[in-house]
Amino acid sequence: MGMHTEKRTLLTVFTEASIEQVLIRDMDRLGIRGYTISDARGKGSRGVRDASWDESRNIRIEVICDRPQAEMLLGHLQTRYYSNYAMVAFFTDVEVLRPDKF
Amino acid sequence: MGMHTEKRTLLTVFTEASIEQVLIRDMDRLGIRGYTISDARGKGSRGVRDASWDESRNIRIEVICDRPQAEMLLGHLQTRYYSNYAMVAFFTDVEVLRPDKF
Amino acid sequence: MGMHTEKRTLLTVFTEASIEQVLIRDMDRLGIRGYTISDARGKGSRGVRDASWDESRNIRIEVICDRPQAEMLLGHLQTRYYSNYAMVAFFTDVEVLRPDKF
Amino acid sequence: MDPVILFFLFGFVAGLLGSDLKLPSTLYDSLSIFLLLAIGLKGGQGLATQPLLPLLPQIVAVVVLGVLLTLLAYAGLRTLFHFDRPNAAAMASHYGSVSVATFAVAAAWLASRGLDVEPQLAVLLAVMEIPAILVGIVLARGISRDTDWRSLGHEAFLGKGVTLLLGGMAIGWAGGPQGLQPIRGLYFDLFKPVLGLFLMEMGLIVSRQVGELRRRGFTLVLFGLGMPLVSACLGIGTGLLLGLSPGGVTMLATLAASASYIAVPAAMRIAVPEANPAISLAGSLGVTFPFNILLGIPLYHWMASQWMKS
Amino acid sequence: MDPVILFFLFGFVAGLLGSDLKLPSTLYDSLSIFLLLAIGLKGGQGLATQPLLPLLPQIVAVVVLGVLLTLLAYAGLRTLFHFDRPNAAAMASHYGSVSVATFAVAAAWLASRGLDVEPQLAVLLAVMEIPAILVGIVLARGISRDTDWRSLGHEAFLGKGVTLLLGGMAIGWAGGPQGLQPIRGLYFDLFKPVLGLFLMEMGLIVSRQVGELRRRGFTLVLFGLGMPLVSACLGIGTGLLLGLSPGGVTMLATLAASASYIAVPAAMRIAVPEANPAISLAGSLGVTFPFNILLGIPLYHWMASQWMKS
Amino acid sequence: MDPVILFFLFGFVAGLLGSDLKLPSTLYDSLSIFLLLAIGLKGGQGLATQPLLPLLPQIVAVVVLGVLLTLLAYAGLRTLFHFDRPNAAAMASHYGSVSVATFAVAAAWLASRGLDVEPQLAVLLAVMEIPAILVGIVLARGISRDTDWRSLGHEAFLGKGVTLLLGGMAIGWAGGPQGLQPIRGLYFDLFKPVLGLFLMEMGLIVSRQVGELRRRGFTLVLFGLGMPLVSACLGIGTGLLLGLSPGGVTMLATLAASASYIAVPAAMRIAVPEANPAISLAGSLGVTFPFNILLGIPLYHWMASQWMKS
Ligand SMILES: Nc1ncnc2c1ncn2[C@@H]1O[C@H](COP(=O)(O)O)[C@@H](O)[C@H]1O
Ligand SMILES: Nc1ncnc2c1ncn2[C@@H]1O[C@H](COP(=O)(O)O)[C@@H](O)[C@H]1O
Ligand SMILES: Nc1ncnc2c1ncn2[C@@H]1O[C@H](COP(=O)(O)O)[C@@H](O)[C@H]1O
Ligand code: NA
Ligand code: NA
Ligand code: NA
Repeated sequence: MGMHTEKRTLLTVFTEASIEQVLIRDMDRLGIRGYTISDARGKGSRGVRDASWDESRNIRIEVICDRPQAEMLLGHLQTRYYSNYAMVAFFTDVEVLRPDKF
Repeated sequence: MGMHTEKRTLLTVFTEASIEQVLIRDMDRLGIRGYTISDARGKGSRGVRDASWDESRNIRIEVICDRPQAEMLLGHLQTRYYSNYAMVAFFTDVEVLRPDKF
Repeated sequence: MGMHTEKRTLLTVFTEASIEQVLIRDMDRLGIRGYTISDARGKGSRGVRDASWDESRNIRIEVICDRPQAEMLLGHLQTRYYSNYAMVAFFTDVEVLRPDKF
Repeated sequence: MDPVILFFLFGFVAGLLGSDLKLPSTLYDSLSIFLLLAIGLKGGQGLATQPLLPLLPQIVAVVVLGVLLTLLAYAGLRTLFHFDRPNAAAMASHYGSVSVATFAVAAAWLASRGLDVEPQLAVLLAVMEIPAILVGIVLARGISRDTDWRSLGHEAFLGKGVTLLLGGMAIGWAGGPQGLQPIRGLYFDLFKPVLGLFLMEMGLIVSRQVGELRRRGFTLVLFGLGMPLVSACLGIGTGLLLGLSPGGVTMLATLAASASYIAVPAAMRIAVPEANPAISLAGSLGVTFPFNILLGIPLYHWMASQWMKS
Repeated sequence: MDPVILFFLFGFVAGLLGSDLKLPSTLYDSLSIFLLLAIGLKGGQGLATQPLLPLLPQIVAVVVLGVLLTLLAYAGLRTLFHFDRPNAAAMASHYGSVSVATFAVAAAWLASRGLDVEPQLAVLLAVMEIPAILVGIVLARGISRDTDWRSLGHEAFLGKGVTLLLGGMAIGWAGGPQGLQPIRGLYFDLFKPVLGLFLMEMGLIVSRQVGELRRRGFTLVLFGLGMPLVSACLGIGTGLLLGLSPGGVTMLATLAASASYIAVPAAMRIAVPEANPAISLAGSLGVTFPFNILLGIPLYHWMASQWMKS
Repeated sequence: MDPVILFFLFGFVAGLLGSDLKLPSTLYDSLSIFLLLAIGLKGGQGLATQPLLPLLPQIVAVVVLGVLLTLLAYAGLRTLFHFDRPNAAAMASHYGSVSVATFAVAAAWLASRGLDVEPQLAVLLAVMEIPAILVGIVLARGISRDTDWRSLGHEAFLGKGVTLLLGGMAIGWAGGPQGLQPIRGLYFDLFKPVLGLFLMEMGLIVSRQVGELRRRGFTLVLFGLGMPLVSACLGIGTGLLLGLSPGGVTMLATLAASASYIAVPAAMRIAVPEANPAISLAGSLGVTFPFNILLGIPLYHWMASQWMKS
């Protein structure tokens, strides 16, 4: 039968490093309880971002939460940032062990 | 019809960088054949970990294996590390091409 | 009812940093419109790659696209690189908001 | 030619040829921390030997100068170059602010010619980073309710650059020439070779602007060459008004003519998201920075001398 | 005031004001590698000019001192401050061990006053890093079966800090003052300015401890100030017993009074997971480190002189 | 023993003992950028004082030498050591090319003995990096259609190492000894201590090759010791033919004897994927590099002197 797990949604965002602090403040304000950030580079519709200097650095943000909260956060990103920043976001279904944390 | 792939489980762990070596030794001992580690920062129930110095660095560990092994590894992490370290873990379903590797 | 999203495939590749430029050129040639790359280290059938110097650095490449394109790219990697390079790849199902981008 | 300029040219050519050469981004960050600290220390140790009060009117004067330059650039971009409002505001903000690397090259240029510069120019450098940012934001969006002034103020006053300049100055001032003796070996004696390494990376970065320049070429080149000339004149005027030495006037002209490429882009990206950062950077980095360090500084010095004679 | 202390204060104030200033973590690592190597080289070149045998009793003495300090701190934390067992053990381990940055500041302070320090103090620094870690673990968990002694021994003896100190010493000893001549320019002449940069980052890190301090304030401040005073006395006693010079006694007192914030936290995080690392760091970094470099060192020197006179 | 060699030995021993010591990879990158630039600058400033034309035959000679060494190594590996084609080609490519770290150690060794080296040796160092790569690829796969010559040429001519050497040389040549005066303090005076730090990391890297060596031991050790001896003889011959000074001949012998461990591995990994990179690195890093810096250089110098006398 296996371990008891529960489903949650993982929201992953690839975007510009220049707005890291702004997005952290947004997440805090929106009641997001946890997130993980790491450095990245890449290419998309806004061209190559090769992390060769501050202006072209990307980050990856990952947030595990329930589906409604994930949609709320993504909705916020969509209205505020999608049109002006290099940004890509997607949902993945994941299983967590301690559902009360997320 | 597409490529022939098989299902496996991806176990992702966000935790403190200070126990990287310990966890690697554990995985080796438990017969985990492969893993990938990268650097991260974040926030969770144990507060902000912004990677500004050694004590506040996070890592992400990813292990692809079959479900029983993933549950065994997560079980081990849960009993040994969950209560004393900043740690979050989750499963994702993935498809691999060379199932004998995992 | 929730947000309107569409299904896409996320192809994740763990491989040697030494072929980053080569793979980028391949992806450009194969018509991949976007990708994200980050640094990693790890262990697999080709031994420990601990990023202690250039020769032992890994990268993670992530590409979101439709399933046929993901299979095409993975097929290319398989024929060209699987036998000679440290490389692991897998598919994950993800949901995206702006399907025309991928 | 000064070796630090040769480093810049080398980086630029290597970049154009598509070399793999690339400074680790951490090294670039470290070098810029070093240069900012060293400039601050040098300025601060100078200030230690003179009264601070006369500084006040000079600070007010360069704040006014910074505001003026930003407004002027904005007006020019809107009327002569037909930029839209956000892009004009963002670009104007770059040109109203200053470039630390340009300051460093000018300092090296003047020093190698034995021309003294008043120590407070380092203070004025730090001060001039700020007003253009605030003016640029107001130009872009008026004074609206949802501007996050707190975080902008933070960005402007507590950004890495301003902090290091002011901190270095405080240390230099508290220590004085005597107290800094044991640390001269790094912060003063190695300033120039470190600047060379830094400019090598600047050359690489500038070379990456060439693509963007080719796309919008004429406009950017015209503005990127014309604006610093206008600014330098205003800078010389201000310098004469403040009674600075020839070195000081040249330095103030250079500051006025220089365009930011670190603090302002970061602030504008957040405050004026509709502006395309590639445009302002292509102008400030791709045209104005190389122009200033290769031709501008000697030119401004010559202009300053002419005016001071007459 | 020594400029390196000014760097520390600058970093601390910048941190408190919430500046964006931040050294790249790689730069911080690189600076600490440099300082450890330089301290080792300096000590080693000194040892090259004297017999090594008399070192043995000194090493034994400081091992005993380290064990004693750890036990003392543990007893105090348990009885006077009512810490639970793991937190008392972890904290005690920090205070029984030593801080390399404090050693470096003391070395600079003594050097600028023309006070010589026996070269073997660098050996004693390396030696004193270790016993407190092992004692701390035993205090936390008794001698149990599942302690991973191998990896702890590894952590203690082959950690980065001890390796670099001992390696530097070996190089310095093998090369001797003559052989090191061609590398003095970096490792000796630039020691102080590099230490300044390092202390700037230390100031930033210390400023981040203030939140934790406010939460547990009184206890931590009391222990963080009281313990070093006690330790310094024992250090002075040991120094006199070993017949060290005034500089040497001051240095040993400073070592005893200093608390680890690199090697010990890393080892304790693994060996005593139940202990909250925020508490020990707030004490050792937030209280004891600034106290030692600002007031402690001159105080210990004064105490040592008084005792040596009598 | 030269302190830079002591740094190497220290890193090697620390690695063997399994110490946690590890230079941040960015620091390693930064040090290697510095060393390449400094070597280039030094060579370039020397070239500034002499005509450039006589360089041409020397360049041709070392290209021929590089091609010859690669073919020789390939033939030996195929016939005597029964390597398969891709591994023989990749390995031969390493030994036909050169090692910058070995060059730097030889430069320090010769300088400390007051032996002058012709400045163009730095040019020859840059030139010799390249032909072996191209020959190695042709050996591995013949001249096939799907070789991506463009990207290989790019890798060979515009790789980081060659760019920095040539760039440094251009700056040094344009500036001349006079012009470089203000930047000597970093690039010349601190060359040796920085080289020490770099060699410490090299020691750590070499220690990691020991496992591989144990696995394939005898073959690799034999080839890794034998090949440089053969190469050194050819290098000495070429040096005498070109009429170089004793220092120059020793240096050319050292270059010939040295094996690449940066540029070539990167190029071979892409161009000859079937070759196992662990094998070539164990040979070039695990055997030849330590042999050359510990024993080879003095030996080649002695051989050169003997030949020059006769
Ligand atoms: N199809 C894709 N797959 C993976 N990452 C992508 C993709 N498209 C864009 N990205 C990442 O998202 C960033 C912003 O994308 P864009 O807004 O399209 O320029 C890029 O710099 C990439 O890092
Ligand atoms: N909801 C979340 N989503 C993504 N990452 C998280 C989340 N919660 C915690 N983390 C990561 O896991 C680390 C440890 O979490 P915690 O044990 O809750 O402090 C944090 O520092 C984050 O990097
Ligand atoms: N089972 C696994 N789970 C996660 N990552 C893996 C796994 N196996 C291999 N890897 C990663 O893929 C790289 C290449 O694998 P390999 O080709 O098996 O040596 C390794 O260095 C790891 O970073
Ligand atoms: Na300006
Ligand atoms: Na202590
Ligand atoms: Na060779």
